[in-house]
Amino acid sequence: MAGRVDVSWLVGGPQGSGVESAAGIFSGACASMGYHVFGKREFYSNIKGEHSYFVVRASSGEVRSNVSGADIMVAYDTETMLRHHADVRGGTIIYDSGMQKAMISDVATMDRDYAARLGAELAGAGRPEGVEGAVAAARGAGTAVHAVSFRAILSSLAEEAGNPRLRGMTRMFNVIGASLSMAALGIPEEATRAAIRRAFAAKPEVARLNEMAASRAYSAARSEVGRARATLAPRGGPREGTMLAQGYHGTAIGKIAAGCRFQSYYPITPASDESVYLESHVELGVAGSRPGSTLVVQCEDEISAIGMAIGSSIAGARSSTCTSGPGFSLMAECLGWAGINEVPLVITLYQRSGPATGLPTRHGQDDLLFAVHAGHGEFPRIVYASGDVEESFYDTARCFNYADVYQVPVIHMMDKYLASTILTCRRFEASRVSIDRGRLLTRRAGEGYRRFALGGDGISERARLGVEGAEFWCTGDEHDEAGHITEDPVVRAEMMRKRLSREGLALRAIPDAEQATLYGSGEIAIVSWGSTKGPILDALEEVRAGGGPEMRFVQVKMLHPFPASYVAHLLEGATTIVDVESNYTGQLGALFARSMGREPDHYILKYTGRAMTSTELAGALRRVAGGTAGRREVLTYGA
Amino acid sequence: MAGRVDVSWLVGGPQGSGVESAAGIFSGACASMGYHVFGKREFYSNIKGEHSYFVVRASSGEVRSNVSGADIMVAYDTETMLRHHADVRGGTIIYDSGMQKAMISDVATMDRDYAARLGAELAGAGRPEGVEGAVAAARGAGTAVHAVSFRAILSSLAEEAGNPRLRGMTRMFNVIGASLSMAALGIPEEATRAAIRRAFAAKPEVARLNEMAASRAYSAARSEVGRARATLAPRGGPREGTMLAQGYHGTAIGKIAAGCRFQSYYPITPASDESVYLESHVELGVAGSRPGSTLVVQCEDEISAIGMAIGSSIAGARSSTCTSGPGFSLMAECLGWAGINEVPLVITLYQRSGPATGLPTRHGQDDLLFAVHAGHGEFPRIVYASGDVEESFYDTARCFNYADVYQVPVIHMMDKYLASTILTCRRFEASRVSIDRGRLLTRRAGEGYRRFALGGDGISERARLGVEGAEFWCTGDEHDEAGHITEDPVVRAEMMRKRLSREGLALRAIPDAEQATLYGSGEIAIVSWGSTKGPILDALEEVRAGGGPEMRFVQVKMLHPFPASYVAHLLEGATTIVDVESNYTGQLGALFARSMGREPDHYILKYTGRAMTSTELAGALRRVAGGTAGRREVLTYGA
Amino acid sequence: MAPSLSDYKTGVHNDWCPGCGDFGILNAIQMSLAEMGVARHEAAIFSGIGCSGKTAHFVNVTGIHTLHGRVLPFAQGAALANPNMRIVAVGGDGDGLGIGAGHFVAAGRRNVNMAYIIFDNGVYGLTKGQASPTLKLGTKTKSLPSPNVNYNVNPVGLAVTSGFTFVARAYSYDVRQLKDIIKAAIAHEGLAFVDVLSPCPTYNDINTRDWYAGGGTGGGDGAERHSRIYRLEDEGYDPVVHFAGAGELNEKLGQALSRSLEWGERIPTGVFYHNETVTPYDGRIRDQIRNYAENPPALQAIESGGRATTDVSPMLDELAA
Amino acid sequence: MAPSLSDYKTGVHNDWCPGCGDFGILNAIQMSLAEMGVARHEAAIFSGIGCSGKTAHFVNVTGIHTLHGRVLPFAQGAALANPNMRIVAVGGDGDGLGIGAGHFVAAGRRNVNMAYIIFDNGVYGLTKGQASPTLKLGTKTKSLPSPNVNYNVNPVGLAVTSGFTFVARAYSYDVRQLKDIIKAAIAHEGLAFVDVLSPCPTYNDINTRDWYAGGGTGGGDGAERHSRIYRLEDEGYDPVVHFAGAGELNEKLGQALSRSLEWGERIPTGVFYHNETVTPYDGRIRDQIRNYAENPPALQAIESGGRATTDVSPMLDELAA
Ligand SMILES: Cc1ncc(C[n+]2csc(CCOP(=O)(O)OP(=O)(O)O)c2C)c(N)n1
Ligand SMILES: Cc1ncc(C[n+]2csc(CCOP(=O)(O)OP(=O)(O)O)c2C)c(N)n1
Ligand code: SF4
Ligand code: SF4
Ligand SMILES: [Mg+2]
Ligand SMILES: [Mg+2]
Repeated sequence: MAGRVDVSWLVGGPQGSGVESAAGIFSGACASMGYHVFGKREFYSNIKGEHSYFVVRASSGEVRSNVSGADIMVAYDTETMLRHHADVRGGTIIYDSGMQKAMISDVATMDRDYAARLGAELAGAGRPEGVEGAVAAARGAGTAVHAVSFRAILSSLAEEAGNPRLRGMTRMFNVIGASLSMAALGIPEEATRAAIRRAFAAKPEVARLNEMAASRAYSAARSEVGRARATLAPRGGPREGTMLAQGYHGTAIGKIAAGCRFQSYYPITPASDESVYLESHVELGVAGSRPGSTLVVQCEDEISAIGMAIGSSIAGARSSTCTSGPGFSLMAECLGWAGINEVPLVITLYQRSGPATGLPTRHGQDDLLFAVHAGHGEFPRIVYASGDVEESFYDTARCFNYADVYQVPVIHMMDKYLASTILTCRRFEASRVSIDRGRLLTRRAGEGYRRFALGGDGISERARLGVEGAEFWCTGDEHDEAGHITEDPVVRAEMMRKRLSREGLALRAIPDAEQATLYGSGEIAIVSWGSTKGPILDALEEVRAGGGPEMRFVQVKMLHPFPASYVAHLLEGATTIVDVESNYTGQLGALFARSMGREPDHYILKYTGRAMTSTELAGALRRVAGGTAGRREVLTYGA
Repeated sequence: MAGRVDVSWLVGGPQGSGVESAAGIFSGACASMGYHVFGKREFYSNIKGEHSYFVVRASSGEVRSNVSGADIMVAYDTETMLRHHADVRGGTIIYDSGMQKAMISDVATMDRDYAARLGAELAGAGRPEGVEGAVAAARGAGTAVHAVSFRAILSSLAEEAGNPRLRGMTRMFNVIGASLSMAALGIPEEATRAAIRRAFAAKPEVARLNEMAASRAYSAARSEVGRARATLAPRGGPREGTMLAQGYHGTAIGKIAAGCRFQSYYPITPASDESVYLESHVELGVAGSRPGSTLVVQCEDEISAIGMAIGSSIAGARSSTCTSGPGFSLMAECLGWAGINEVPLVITLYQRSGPATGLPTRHGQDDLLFAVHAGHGEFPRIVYASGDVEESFYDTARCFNYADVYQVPVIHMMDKYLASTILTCRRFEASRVSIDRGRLLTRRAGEGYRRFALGGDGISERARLGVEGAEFWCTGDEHDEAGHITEDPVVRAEMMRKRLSREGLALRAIPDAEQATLYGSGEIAIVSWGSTKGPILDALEEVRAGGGPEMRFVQVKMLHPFPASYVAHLLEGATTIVDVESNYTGQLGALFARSMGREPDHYILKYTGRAMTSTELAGALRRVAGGTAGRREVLTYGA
Repeated sequence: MAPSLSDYKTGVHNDWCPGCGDFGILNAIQMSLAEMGVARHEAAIFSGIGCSGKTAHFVNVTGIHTLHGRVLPFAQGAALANPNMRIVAVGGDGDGLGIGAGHFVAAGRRNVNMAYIIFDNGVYGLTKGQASPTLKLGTKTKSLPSPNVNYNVNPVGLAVTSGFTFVARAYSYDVRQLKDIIKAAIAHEGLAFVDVLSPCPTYNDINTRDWYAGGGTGGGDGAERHSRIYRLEDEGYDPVVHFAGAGELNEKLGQALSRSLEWGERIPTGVFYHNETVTPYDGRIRDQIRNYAENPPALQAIESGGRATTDVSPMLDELAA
Repeated sequence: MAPSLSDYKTGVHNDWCPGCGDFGILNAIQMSLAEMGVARHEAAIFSGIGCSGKTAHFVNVTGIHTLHGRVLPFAQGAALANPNMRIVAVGGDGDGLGIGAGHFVAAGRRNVNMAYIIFDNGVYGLTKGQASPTLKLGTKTKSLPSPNVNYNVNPVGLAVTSGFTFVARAYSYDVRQLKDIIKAAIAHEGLAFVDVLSPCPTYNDINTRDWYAGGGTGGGDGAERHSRIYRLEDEGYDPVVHFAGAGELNEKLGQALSRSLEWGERIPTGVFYHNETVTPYDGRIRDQIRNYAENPPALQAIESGGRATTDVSPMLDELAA
């Protein structure tokens, strides 16, 4: 990674104060310059005031995760300064000089336990328990710390604009902060201003003011900050075919492309962003046909959401719902109904930290075993997980195909980490999306149509509502071929076989490459699923670059039915199996042990609600390689 | 088993026609004579008219299951005759001669597929597709078949009673049928009449009439039937300390004894019998205290049922809810709330065949993995299964102790087979019920009470509502020691450890004997859970009696956390592991494979909605012993 | 050839108890479809779980027998995905007003174009006679160990309060009126609700057919007893909201609520409330999706030769770096 | 020493948005408890999930912050297990009338002795401003991509129809009236409901404090605008049902429903309906359990020295072979 430019930028502030815009502007500017960008947002379950921050990594090479620590931080509120100063070891901090005298006790929003630990730490080092202590500590760690008066910049802006009311517009602090740091990083002013214009495209007046503020900040930076230690020199401009996407764009646009025409949902973090996106892109162009549309229905609860999606699927539309753990818990019963009635359905499950309400805006991968087992009784299903945003676009279309072809509910596992990232990736290629509706009957059937006909490969023809001569019945009770209730033990057994054999069928028919992916090689093998992919790939590079061994990584995408023999094939010759997951119990490990006849040797787990950084993961992997790792390696980085 | 008397008796008729009373009378008479009794009921999800039947086994030795086939059957409706004639190979059938001309096509209630198979079978043997064909087939199989005119008996009764209206009282057919068969079996008339008096204790007039009917039936039997091949000779009278219980009595009376004082429920088969029992035994005597009571609340749905039980548990009452699969599916979210808030709670889960509505009145053990994984996120729980009704009484009290001591929700697995059995068992000994409420705080706490205090063994003091100085907070969000919301990553990790460490603690502290039970010895080892216990124990005896090998049986009672090392200990030296379960996928097998590093070698499974008989199970075990068994042996006996 | 009544009957054995009121409702539904000439493939019955839930198997149009309490979400999903179908939802009083009450309230707010019929017998039939939400406080039917401790829900009142735009009550033994009401409900543009009083002779020994017919009313021996049931229309009751606007609306809602509270000696049937001044959900959607009716979700083309045909480039362009 | 207002405040940081109407409700709850002199350990606040759900952490009595939509089951369970506690349930309009509407209807039927307060802001606050069930049809707040397609639920109407026996509406910026109503609700024997109009300045830019204060009413520039809110009591409105029996009941229910429909120019607050002629649930239970109040489930002795003390021999004797 020599010669590689790689800068981690951190911005924090109270929720609702524009942290996101700041990150958007920074990311936009970097992307437009041709850098790879990867950022993630941390925030409280709160609307205004609690601490929120964004760490964005910009690099000349591919980036797929965050690292521990930051190269440059901009803090326009006290809490950010207090919480994150230690993240910037040896880098650059720019903070608003207005907070200089603030103490920990002035920050009402900080978790009490957190505040207590921080206070003890500063006090222990003999430093004041406030911003001054933080500044001293940072300097002690070799960080360049610059106090800049954000208010002075605002005042000069107010003067320039001839509008004294601007003096009080502290919500421009975010743009000022971003611009200060961007100036320090050597990002051309015009790149920053262009990014601002894009961010506020809908409000030209706001854009103009913010551009002016940026300009003033650039001047201030020149005189008061100078050049940061890390820099982002101009590059050749945006890379061809690159998008700057948010995490939920993958599944949202994936649904549109896959022909999902009905989405029912009940609001829940971090799932509703997807539905809100669909709601604002309702009317659709369709090649060779009249305009299409996605009907998005906000329901009274998640039971209704899945119930409506099932009703719509029976009517013939590709249908979906999108939720998070609490909502998914409520869907368990209806899921079984879809199972016994062989209804295609895609449930996009954006996981967050549970149980119960848990940490509603924090990351977790703790719903895997629940997704595999949700709902009483036994019925076929597919559980499928995407590793990153780009994958999630193509996977969404696959999930709909699996649902239609195997006539089963498909649970598409996503998570909060994926949802709240912003990143550059290749433009999705809709032309690569194929659609297979399986045995969907839209025209008059022959005589004696039977929805649940036995025989063949266990997949019967599925009529949609409204097809003449193809009336049918469904029931959550055990049923005969026509769909009428039966309690006959022989038919029962046949129907159980018909339904559950579909899992084996899917396992055999779905291409191996869609079930699991192998990266790298080596005797130490990581098995993992979902959004740990980015941190793992980056950590593997880091280990190798640091002189550590080459390792292999098996990303399991189809979690249920579990592709045991293909995974075994990919693991041939591996001596050490390391399970990596963002949960407490090692849920993939349990599936692995059940199917593979052996447990993983090590578990690298994290359950603080924060996603893994490649740095801490690389550390744990080095311990595994060095033989010093325990059976459970627990990661904890991040505020 | 030489010298052992062992008679299987079958009665069938339309739902609502008194099949249950007939079985109650037969069982009562047998029990009062000193026989061991074990019977189970099969019925449709229907109120009136569909086919229902009862098979009761009476024996001089202990009986814990049904066998395939029956020694004597009494049929007062056509469907019973048609469906069950082949069950009585070489025994005795008594049927109402009024149905002689009836054809399969006259029976509207029969599942179409069943009727088709039966018709084909009779036709294939060149027999009429109706009762006459069935009679011929039975005779062909060596069965003694007696047609008796039930109507004639009714007429003579009407005459005797001087009440011509009695001629039309066909609902006395059940008592007539039962009495005919009991006479044929050599049961003294007085034993039958005493059983009738008990059955109709609340309605003396009805009892009197039925006694008269029994008497006429006894006369008719003497002249028209004679002695059946099998007989139940008089014995010494009821065995000391024996009860004739129904399946749900174990958990219902267990709850009363355990001090459960709040039960919320929503009606569902086969769970509601328990609640209805509690509702009719509301006021309770309590030694050394004023009268107690169980408050039973019928809720608007199962979400409310579990929510109320949680609220009541927080208030300080031992609280419970009782449900079946569909209801349990709806409880998943609240279960997680109880988990994160360390609320003691017992959920009695009477399983039936799923998925969805499934076979609502039929047996299944298909909710195990769901019980273990229900609810998003990760939280501690105990899943515990009883093997028979007697166990279920003591286990219920254990479950409440586990809940209180470990401050976790406990799911007590029962099933439809257990629920709808009638059996003799030892009188429950309330004196053996110990109560441990764990760290429940009912008096003023010291200063600074913190409900979720960290440290120690991970179990903190739990105040009930209303304790001065011990106000507390609960939240489904991650929380600090006081119970207030926190998003601090360090506290989060500590709380996860606090909660989940409780599973390991329970595993270590609960006596091995409560976690699993070993029966017998041998290289072939059966592992199973729940209500298969009876069939397994009986099958093991049968295999041995037939000259087959001695086998061992490990009954796993605590399913989660899984007692891997104790089970491994009990399995030492076993060369072949056989998993026995009433489901399709072998769910215990999955838990076993995950925890034990190996899969069972064979699965004996049944998923027709009918419980295993010891006969068919013994057959499969013989195949295992003989090396001819497949990996999956699927059982199918029973209509 | 116009379909006849028998075309709407399946051969599935009906296992309701003899004398069950539900038979009348089933007949009325079949007659309604036949008289309206609804093509079999253009209708679907959705049902909940309970004795009443089996209805979906007895009517010979597509039948979707859903889960306990969930009939409305399933049915609305289908109705929204293909508004050209005639959707009739049916279910028990426990199903719709106990476990399903939340969906009931929400459905009223949505006003999707379909009809919903509740088989109101005051008990949970299929689970052996527990009190249903419509059973009156203090009533002790033979299957209850002690008198009902819950106040009853008022189905008609709840429906009007929740925004249903056609609200009626009928009696399962007055099949003619019932059928007329069901036809009007199906024809109604928006969400129609019909509460059908339906005796359960097996478990509800209080509100029996005889009781509705006047049992317990009238004088002593020989005195003529009068039916408890009367028809709103016979008293000149006008359920229709003629003008959009608060004044008449309030009055019509008020009279519906007030009439719905009558019980005991005089029980009104008929249409309580009928409001076509409220745009149904599909009309509201048309503001967002102009061709919703012509090209609804269930019928849209989404692929050609196995390749996706939806144009996502506008969305991707928005995101170009 | 009588507790003071500050005793009812926890030190937990309140992270509601500046200007959120919920602050007024929180204050009123704390003031009510203080003025009524409710001992801290004898009260418990149960809350749902939403901005409003955090209330349980701000009041210094036991606080149980439950799940989204489930506050009523949890609270009723506690109230039933220990009827000596003062139970106050609180939550959002989405919580109580969207996902929780089924429990709302059922709770009315039960009439358990407790109070329930809904923080009615027309939006789903904590999930970023989607339409809540009380938002009016066609309203487009700034956080909605298109106008609301659902009719609004009528909380007061729903409560009276569902059997709540005390039903009121208040406004979070009229803390004095609000407090008096909350006190009356807590004191009420049976289930009391208070719908509190509570502006959400962050997401609901339609029903703002200014709007309630009359914004948009009155004449043009300079003309005096009048508050939209008026008090029922100021118009001599009598919410009380004085006699058990249908006549007055009907009238009082009808007037409550009719007033609850007023909206826009004139929005009534105060007690809409107050009926103490209905026995609360605990009274109904006493027919089955004579000493229920003295020895409720949560306080019963069940063991002595670790051994069970309940006498099950009567049940076992029933089963003796
Ligand atoms: C989630 C769930 N809970 C409980 C049941 C059991 N159950 C089946 S039918 C029924 C009630 C039926 O009553 P109602 O809805 O009034 O219908 P009816 O039988 O009276 O027509 C119940 C509770 C179920 N199927 N699913
Ligand atoms: C089962 C479930 N679904 C969704 C959510 C997400 N959620 C949290 S708060 C909320 C709505 C809050 O709105 P409201 O009840 O009106 O309360 P407010 O925030 O406006 O006070 C939702 C949908 C959840 N926590 N649980
Ligand atoms: S139980 Fe009642 S509702 Fe059900 S079929 Fe029988 S009579 Fe009808
Ligand atoms: S989002 Fe609205 S309801 Fe929530 S705290 Fe902010 S202002 Fe209050
Ligand atoms: Mg009913
Ligand atoms: Mg709200």
